Amino acid sequence: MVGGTTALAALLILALFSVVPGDAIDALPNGPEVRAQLEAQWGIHGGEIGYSLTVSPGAPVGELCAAALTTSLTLLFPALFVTLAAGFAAAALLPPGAAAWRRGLHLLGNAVSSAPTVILALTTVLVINSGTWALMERGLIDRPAWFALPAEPGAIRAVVAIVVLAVGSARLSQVSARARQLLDELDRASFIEAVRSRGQGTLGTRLHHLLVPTARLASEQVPSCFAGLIVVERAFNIPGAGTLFWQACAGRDWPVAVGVALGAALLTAAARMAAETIAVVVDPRERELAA
Amino acid sequence: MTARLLLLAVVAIAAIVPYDALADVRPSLADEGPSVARWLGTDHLGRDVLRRLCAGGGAFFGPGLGAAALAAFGGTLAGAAAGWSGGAVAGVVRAAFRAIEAIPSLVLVLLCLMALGAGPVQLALAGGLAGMPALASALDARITSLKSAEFVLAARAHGIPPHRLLWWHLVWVNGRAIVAREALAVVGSVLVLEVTLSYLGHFGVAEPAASWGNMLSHAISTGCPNRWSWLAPAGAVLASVWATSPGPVRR
Amino acid sequence: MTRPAVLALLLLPLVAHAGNLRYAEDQAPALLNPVYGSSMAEARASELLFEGLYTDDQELATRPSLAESSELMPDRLSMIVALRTDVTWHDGQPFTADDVVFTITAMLDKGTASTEYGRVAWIKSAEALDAHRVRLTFARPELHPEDKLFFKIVPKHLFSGLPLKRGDTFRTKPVGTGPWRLTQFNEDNSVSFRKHGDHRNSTGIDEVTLREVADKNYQAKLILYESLEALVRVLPRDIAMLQNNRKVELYPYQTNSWWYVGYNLNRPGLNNPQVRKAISALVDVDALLAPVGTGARVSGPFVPSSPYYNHDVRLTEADADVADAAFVAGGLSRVGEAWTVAGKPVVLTLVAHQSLESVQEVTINLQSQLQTAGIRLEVQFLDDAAWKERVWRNHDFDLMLSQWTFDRNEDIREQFHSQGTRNFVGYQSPEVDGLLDKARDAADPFVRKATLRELHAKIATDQPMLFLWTLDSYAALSVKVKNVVIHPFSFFTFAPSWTMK
Amino acid sequence: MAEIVKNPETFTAYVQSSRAGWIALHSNDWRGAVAAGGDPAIRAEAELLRFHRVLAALDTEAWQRLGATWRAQGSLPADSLLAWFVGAALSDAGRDTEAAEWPTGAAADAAVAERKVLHDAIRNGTARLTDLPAGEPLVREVVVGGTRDLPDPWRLRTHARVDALNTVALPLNPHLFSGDIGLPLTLPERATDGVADGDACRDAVRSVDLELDAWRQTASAAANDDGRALLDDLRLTQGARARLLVDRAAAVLDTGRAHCALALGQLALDHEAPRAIGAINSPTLFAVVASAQLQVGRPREALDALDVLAADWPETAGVDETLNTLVVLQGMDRRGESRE
Repeated sequence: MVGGTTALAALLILALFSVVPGDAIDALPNGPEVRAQLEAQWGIHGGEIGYSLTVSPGAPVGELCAAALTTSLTLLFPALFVTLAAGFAAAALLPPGAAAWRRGLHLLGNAVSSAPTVILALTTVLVINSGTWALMERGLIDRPAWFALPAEPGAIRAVVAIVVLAVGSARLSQVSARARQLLDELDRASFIEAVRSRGQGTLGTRLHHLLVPTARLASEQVPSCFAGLIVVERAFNIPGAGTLFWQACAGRDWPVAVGVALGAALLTAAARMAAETIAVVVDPRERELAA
Repeated sequence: MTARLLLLAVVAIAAIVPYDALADVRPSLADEGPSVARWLGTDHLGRDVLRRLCAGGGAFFGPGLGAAALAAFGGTLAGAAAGWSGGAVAGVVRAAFRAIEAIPSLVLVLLCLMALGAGPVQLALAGGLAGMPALASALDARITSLKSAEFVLAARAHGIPPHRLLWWHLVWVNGRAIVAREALAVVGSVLVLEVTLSYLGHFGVAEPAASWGNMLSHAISTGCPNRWSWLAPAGAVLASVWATSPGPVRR
Repeated sequence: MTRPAVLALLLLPLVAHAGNLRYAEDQAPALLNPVYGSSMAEARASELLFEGLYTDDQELATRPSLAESSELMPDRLSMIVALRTDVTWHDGQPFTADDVVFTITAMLDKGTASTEYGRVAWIKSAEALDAHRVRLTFARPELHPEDKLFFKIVPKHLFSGLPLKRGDTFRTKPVGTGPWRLTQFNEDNSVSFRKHGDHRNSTGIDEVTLREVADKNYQAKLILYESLEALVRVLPRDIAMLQNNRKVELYPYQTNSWWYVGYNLNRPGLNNPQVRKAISALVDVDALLAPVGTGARVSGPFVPSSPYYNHDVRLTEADADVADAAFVAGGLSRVGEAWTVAGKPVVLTLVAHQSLESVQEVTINLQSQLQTAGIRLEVQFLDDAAWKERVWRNHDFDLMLSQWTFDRNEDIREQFHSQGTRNFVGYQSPEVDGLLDKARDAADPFVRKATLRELHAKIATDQPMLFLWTLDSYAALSVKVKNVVIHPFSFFTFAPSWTMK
Repeated sequence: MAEIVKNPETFTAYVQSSRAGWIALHSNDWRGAVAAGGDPAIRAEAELLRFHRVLAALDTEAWQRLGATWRAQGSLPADSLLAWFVGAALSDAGRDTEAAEWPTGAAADAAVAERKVLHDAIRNGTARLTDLPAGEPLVREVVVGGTRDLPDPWRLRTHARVDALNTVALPLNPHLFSGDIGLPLTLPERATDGVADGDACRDAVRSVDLELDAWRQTASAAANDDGRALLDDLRLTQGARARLLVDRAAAVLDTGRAHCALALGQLALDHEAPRAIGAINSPTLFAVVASAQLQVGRPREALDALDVLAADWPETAGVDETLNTLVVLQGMDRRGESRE
């Protein structure tokens, strides 16, 4: 199942690139020289996917993508975690008969989350910078080390980037809506009544039953999170797979672009496989289906 | 729901108003606040923010409709085929769409634009391709769940030919609400794409043409003191995203 | 290139603020090989990394740098330069006469196609007499040759041989003898330099970081937020914000730079002076300047305060009748709203470097003005590589928008001489060549001044370019940086004597 | 100035005496103020005197450096009157020791001699300043390949002498505002290294700025609305600060502390309109900056400052030509660099 998805994705991307006329290498000023150099040094010939053309000429694509993906994962996984945690928290915050202020808060959360990641990132940076600057001007706080996002690398910049990535482009509102559905189904579920009638705490069972749908929910969020990554890394000046992919597209360096796209497809497929294995391990019925 | 459609209708009508981007450049009136002649003031090149806002709607609405049509057409065909026939055909179609969904939409769009070049038609194609899987699987789920419903079995018993049953009863009567909602979501996704591409540069709508995305990046890069030069496009984007978001129950 | 990813997230990299001067550029130099330098960002970075035989002292008089002393032969056709013996390259190799000979022969070699060829064209040959003495022979008698030996010296042992190539790996791992050495090109488009341990004069600042911030507006905020210590060029509209801030010092410095729209004289139609005058008469330059900032109009290839500026030459005025008459004289005919030639409406393509300051405001404004006058203008923004190829090498454009920055000698020979290496517009005028040679060979400053003013008038009449303006330029430095003396052209020449609290 | 801000009526009454004059004086249009007469005229005369004195000193220094540099390069033409002009400028400015190195005696050229007689007549009041022909050059020498135009070496000093005649004993401080603030701008002792001296002066001004900010807060708090409007619209504090800095810069310049004078000038400059004479940027500011730049070894930057004066003050054309000849002379053998 994993192999199928990735292979198909690869086929689709490569088919796309048979459309590209000529070779991006010729767009380079010293294109012919770089091509000759590449062919001499690494014995590749035009059309090979292996080496970057314009982003860092001659560097092997695999290495570039691996390094970039590792940085991006340090943003992606925490962002996924934050999305899920905030999603379920928002859902729990809003039982069916919730008070008006809770519903208002939930509405506000949805509105903020529905903003495209671009606008959310830019506004967050603007608000944090000018707010801190105002405090500094009034002498209330002295100059924090992380100050002036996104110029200063550091943990605060990463945390803010993660939150923006987790919330932007309606990711949070989708997750909280799905979480609300799951919680409602759970409440109506018969076995919960059975457990409650036996006087035991229902939390353990609830968590047990939430595990599989949550894993599936997480795997569905991976593609949209990766798309948000491109914007967030650009807005927060973090050199990861998103920035690499963007530089490749801007410089028409299609080997690197394809490399990162395949990496993303692989990541999604791996997330789906993980969700499936959790389902098989946890849920006996799934086990018969899978066998 | 009507409020959302009303808002989109306003955007569509505003986009039709003719706007000559180059004739609107008046540097002598740069950075002016709202005035009687120009309700939202001017940007750093003296262009009327309100007129560009109206014209800017068209930059995403045109490709958005194109993408929605493409996604609806392709999605309905595939969804119906998968839902109705099941078995091998469904397997292949579903696998193909899961493959497309495996690639993040922005990555897929950027790859398409890199291969085919930037422009409204290419944006419509890429947006449509990226939006197709969601629509198809929504329709597919709907049809498979209804396939075994009594009224379908009864209709079959009455000898209604299968293709009429599929296209009229299942797809049109029961499926059109889903297709409409998903198509609307595709228009919204193309809007977000346009704003994102304009911020990233290169593949967005190139100046001097008007689009909410390049209005935003122009206001930010020139630091235009007229607040409306960035507040107006940002507000319009948020309102339109709200208008096209299909509401919480997605699948 | 393995990277401890998780660690990078948690580790709070405490950037040592005490000795780290962080300055911003619109675009990080893609290439740090002085033989191919072409942008101001590269000139400034080269000033940190490399050294020439001679350099400027704080009163802008010539003083020895890599050279120890020199002896001009009586016939003034050759000289012997004695080099310093205590200089090492950043990688520890000793600096010898071979490096000087290698640099000069490499730049003279036609295969190298160096953008700096003009600076060594006057040297006929160079030979190493011993490890630390070089003999230079000249094409013509020279009075003060040391005034022309400012070009940077590159290490011979890091190149595979002649001719040099733009793609040599040296471009990303440059090694020089300068007060700072390059530590690394960072991932987020910034470049870090560190003090070169055994450089002869100590530097007050340990580290220098070049940070690429494309958005000029954000640069001003960064120095306000003390995320930067130096800003090379402050936009006029940000001056008000920085002027009354007590943590930033504004240093006005004149960069003798002027903006222009270049016509490609090899293209049909544009080779006709009438057509060029017509287009120039369509453009309202003051309206074009308004969104960019404050500056002064120029009517020729010099800035108004220059000794060579001819104040009698009138600025081009936007005048529709003059334009119409000139177009008709140039063989164009008006059909409805558009000007046409041989039945087809006139469409011109304008190319501009994408990181040129306020490039979008100027090009859109220009498009609008020409469209209302009936000429369609298409604009293409080129990245660094495409710009070098299409403009520097192939002259593939109808119109181009750019700016030239000159040092205090304002030597426009390379731009307007028929064999000039930077004559992109393809301007061929024997009379101008004559005036350029006369000015260069003049023995009397009054004669040179008068000749170049005459040249200004001649070029203004030929209109190979529409001369636009010169902008007021300011550097902004944090008050933490003391003992600041800014070199008007290469900015960092006296940076070793700067200190940081 | 503090009490003016408190009750602006006294200020308006005071200004009514010669309204046009005050407006001209405020925007540093001294010739307009002199024409308007009354108290502003007296102040404007004082400003004109100092302005022409600074320019005269700059002119002499430019001639001296031009002659010295040319002679050092060994290509000073023997047949030219230039050497005599350098001597004339130096002796006229009273720098006799340096004038001795240059040829003196009767002017070899009739036009020059006649111009010298005219200058002496103007200076002792028998002739009028308007009799002096405005245009330059004084002498045009034919040279291989062109002509050599030598400007009038006495013009600016004559202007200064005439201003001195017109200046009456001043009833109160020439600058209404700077003196009253009573700001303690005490400049530090001269540091050995020029640049360090400039930095020290810069820090001194920065400390005064902090005090000025505080003073401005209290003043505008105490003032009523039109007092505050007065403070902000007319930018009284910035104007007073600029005048104070220019005073000190001119004084320090005479004692040879060029770096300090340059720092004070750059700090006084209103960077929002750096190339325009207005309420804050006075002509003397540009003259002082030009003179300081020349002494710091930057004649090219001195030209930038002088270029601002060219439009309104035609008498600076002569010193501008001398200076740009010096710039050209220094770059005779150099080959310039150019970048995009």
